[in-house]
Amino acid sequence: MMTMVVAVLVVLMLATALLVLVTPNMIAAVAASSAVSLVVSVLFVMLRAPDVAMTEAAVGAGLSAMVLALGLRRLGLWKLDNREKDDA
Amino acid sequence: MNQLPVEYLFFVGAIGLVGIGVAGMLLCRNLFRVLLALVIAEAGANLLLVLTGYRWDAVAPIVLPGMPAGTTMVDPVPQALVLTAIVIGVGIQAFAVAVLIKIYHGYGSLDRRRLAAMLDRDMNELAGVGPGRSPEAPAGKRPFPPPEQQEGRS
Amino acid sequence: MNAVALLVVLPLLAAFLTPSLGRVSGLAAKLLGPAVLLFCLGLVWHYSTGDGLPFSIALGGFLPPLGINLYVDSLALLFAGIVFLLVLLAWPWGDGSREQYALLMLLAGSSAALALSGDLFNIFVFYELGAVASFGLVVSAGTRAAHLATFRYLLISGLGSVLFLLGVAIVYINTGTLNLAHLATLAPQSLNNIQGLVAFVLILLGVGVKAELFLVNSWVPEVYATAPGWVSGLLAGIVSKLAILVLLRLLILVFDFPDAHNLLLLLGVAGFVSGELAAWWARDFRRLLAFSSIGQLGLVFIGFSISGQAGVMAGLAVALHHVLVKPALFYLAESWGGALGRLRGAGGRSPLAAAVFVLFALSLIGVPPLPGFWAKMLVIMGLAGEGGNLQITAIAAVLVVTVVEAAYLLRLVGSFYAGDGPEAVPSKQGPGDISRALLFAVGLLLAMVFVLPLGDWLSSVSGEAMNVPHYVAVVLQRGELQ
Amino acid sequence: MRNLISLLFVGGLVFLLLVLTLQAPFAEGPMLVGKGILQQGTEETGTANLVTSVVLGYRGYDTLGELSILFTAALALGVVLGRRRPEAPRDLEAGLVLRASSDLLFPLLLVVGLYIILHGHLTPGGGFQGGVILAAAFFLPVLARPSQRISHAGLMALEALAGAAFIIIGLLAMRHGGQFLQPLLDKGQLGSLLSGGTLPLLYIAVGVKVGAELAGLLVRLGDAEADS
Repeated sequence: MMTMVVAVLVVLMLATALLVLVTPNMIAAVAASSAVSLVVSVLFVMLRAPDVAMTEAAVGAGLSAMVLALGLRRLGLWKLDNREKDDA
Repeated sequence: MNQLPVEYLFFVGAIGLVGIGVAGMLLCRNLFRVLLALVIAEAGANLLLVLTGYRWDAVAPIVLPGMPAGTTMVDPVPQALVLTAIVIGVGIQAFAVAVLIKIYHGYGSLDRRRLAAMLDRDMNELAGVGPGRSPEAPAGKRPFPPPEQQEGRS
Repeated sequence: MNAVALLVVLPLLAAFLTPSLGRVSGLAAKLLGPAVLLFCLGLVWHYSTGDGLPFSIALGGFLPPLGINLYVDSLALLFAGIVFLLVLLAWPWGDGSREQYALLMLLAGSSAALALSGDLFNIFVFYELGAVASFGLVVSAGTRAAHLATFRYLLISGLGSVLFLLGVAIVYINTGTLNLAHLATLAPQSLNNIQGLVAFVLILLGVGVKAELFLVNSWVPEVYATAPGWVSGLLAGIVSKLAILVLLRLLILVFDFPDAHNLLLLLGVAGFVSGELAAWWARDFRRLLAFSSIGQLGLVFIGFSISGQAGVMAGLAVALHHVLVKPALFYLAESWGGALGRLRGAGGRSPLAAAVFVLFALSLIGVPPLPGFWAKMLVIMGLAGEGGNLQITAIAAVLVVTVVEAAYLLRLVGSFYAGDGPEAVPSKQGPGDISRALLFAVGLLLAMVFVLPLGDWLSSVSGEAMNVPHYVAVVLQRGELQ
Repeated sequence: MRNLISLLFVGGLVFLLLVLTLQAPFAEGPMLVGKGILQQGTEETGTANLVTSVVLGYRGYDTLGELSILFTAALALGVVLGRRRPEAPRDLEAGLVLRASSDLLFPLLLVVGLYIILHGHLTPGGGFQGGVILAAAFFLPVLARPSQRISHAGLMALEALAGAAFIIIGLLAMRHGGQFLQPLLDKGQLGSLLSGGTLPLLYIAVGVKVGAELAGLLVRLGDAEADS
């Protein structure tokens, strides 16, 4: 049972991480990176590290996403249909 | 006690994150995405660090009232290290975003290769030397012919 | 003894207070830093002349290996002293903003912490602190090129810190401790295997970013070409040297395996050869200095790859020589930082600066009476003493590349005295830069005169640093945890 | 070519790490230091949460370094974005819903943040986690009412004060020949709010500093947006 849950979480996490690298939309990439942090914090709970899980959720999923989103707005990439020309 | 696959899974997850992150840092062309990749790689390294202190038969390292003495707990040290590493990471990340904003203002692009070429040009301009390895601005005499021809710009 | 923590804590406290203090009184913000630095220098002097070295203090009263300890020996004090001195010299040359003063104090505090630290993860924390402080200083040039160079430096440094953390994880999972002395007792059993080697490579790449190690040094020319000259001087003088000190400690205490030494030799030779060849091709003064710096640090790694005390001594000699030479050259670059062609005839326009440059160039090449010669000599003698095939090849590479080094430096020196240049533009030195460069030149000459006592002293310092059983005994004095 | 080398590097790294860590003694590592701390931690520091005893006690010096890094990052960010510009025209106020909910959330977040900081030595959480929540509490009104601004100078002063307080608590311990950051005061009853000696005080300093710091970072990044 535990194995199944962990397997699903790990696959989800790795897939989301890949999504960060390949999605053409920057907002989606930031959201995905925040989702990665969220899954990681769930894994921290399973590893019996509640302190770390709280920090990862607050800092990694919340604050860091906020910082990145503010950056995106300033960079003018805050558009849902933005296909970046710069990325290969 | 057949718990082997679970421990593999945690490791695969952590190392996979590091791998994806590092690959992204080396391969992505958009600098903002490179920054995201760095964040992912850091998360992977943190996960690996927490894994080093894990025990199956243990509880979280917090003494609760009524807990029998001698209860095994997981190692608190790596957890403390990771707390530190996470906060360090977000500080550097905020600074990086600010620099990225300035770069975009200055160069109007976030493409890594284009930026590298422009940085090269800027440095040459700053130093007052011509673009590329041109033969007409050498220091003293050069015994060898220039190894590469001038790039597109005159 | 416990006051040794002040060397780290006071600069940090001053840095915290400086920005707010600057709002109240600009003068107080300007004077707080030098006062603290002078106090710290006095403290370093007090400890290095007193007896009782080496000693160790347990921060928070938590005995190592549970807590973090500071290890104080002549080597640590030497590097801490260099840090405070160089920051003090750099103090008047900034743009006078309170942010910059605070960043300088943070750089000083973090570097002193690195020199004294006895804990692997603590090294990581203060290494990152030094990195962020140096980002702030480089970016203060304010140009778009400086921003981009900083970002690229940040990325490499971030990659390095991920690798470092991975290395720490491998060390911890195998030994269960982070204290260097405790690791020194465990390493022969737990880390003398493939795991230890991989951990070493990861940590080497992590720390190597700042030590301008081959493979992770692509930031060096960009940053040195775009940062203000005095910041480049600080980076070359302090940041890279502290990274080297950290590597030296790890090499002596934890990763003392033949494979690690051979790897260091290979990377060192690659750094030396690539750095000096790139310097040959460089067409402007700053990037020439940057590449030459990569080459010199490669030579330091070659020195450290020699086993035993000879290696430590050789590496330290090259590193200390580099501290004397490179910051001064970067000060000169403040007004000479353009194309090399513009320096034609500089010998006529600012004879003093040209003379100082000639002195430094000769020492870098290794012309006999100058200290640079002895440093290079120690490296080559050490390599010859090892006598393996790899070492002989390295000697050949060092000698051949030294010819290249001599060629490009002498070519430049020659152009200084080759009549008036085509464009008789700036290249006139400001009094501040030249006086600081002169200070280093005097230091270099003094080192030349007192080379014998210096050699003895260096030998005793490196002997002390090499003494692993003593280190372990000093740190874990109350018996080891089981 | 460069891509190929990068891929090889990443592949090699992942392979090596996988092989090594799968051999490593997972879940039964030697834990020499960890066991020592688990045995002595509660006695030596008086905190029920052993992670806190490591963060502020055994490795309190690391925490000082970490606070300095946040401080440095904020300073360097200030250098990059420049001093704040005089009042630039801002967007209109946000909608009623956002404003009302921010009014509602502000005290709530404040209380939760403080609670988490104050109980850091007893339950999961502490200065960092609580500090982030405090930062969110202070940043929320800025989002809801862009015309109101938080003063950078005030945040900076608060932060400097908190950082200095951390160091000064550490230095006070040295007065009587103790070591830097040695815990003072009575350790108290394990598990009660007033236990752990000076550690909760240190955590309050950490919380305030982290909160002020991160709020400052967010406000600065948000400000930068206004004058683009």
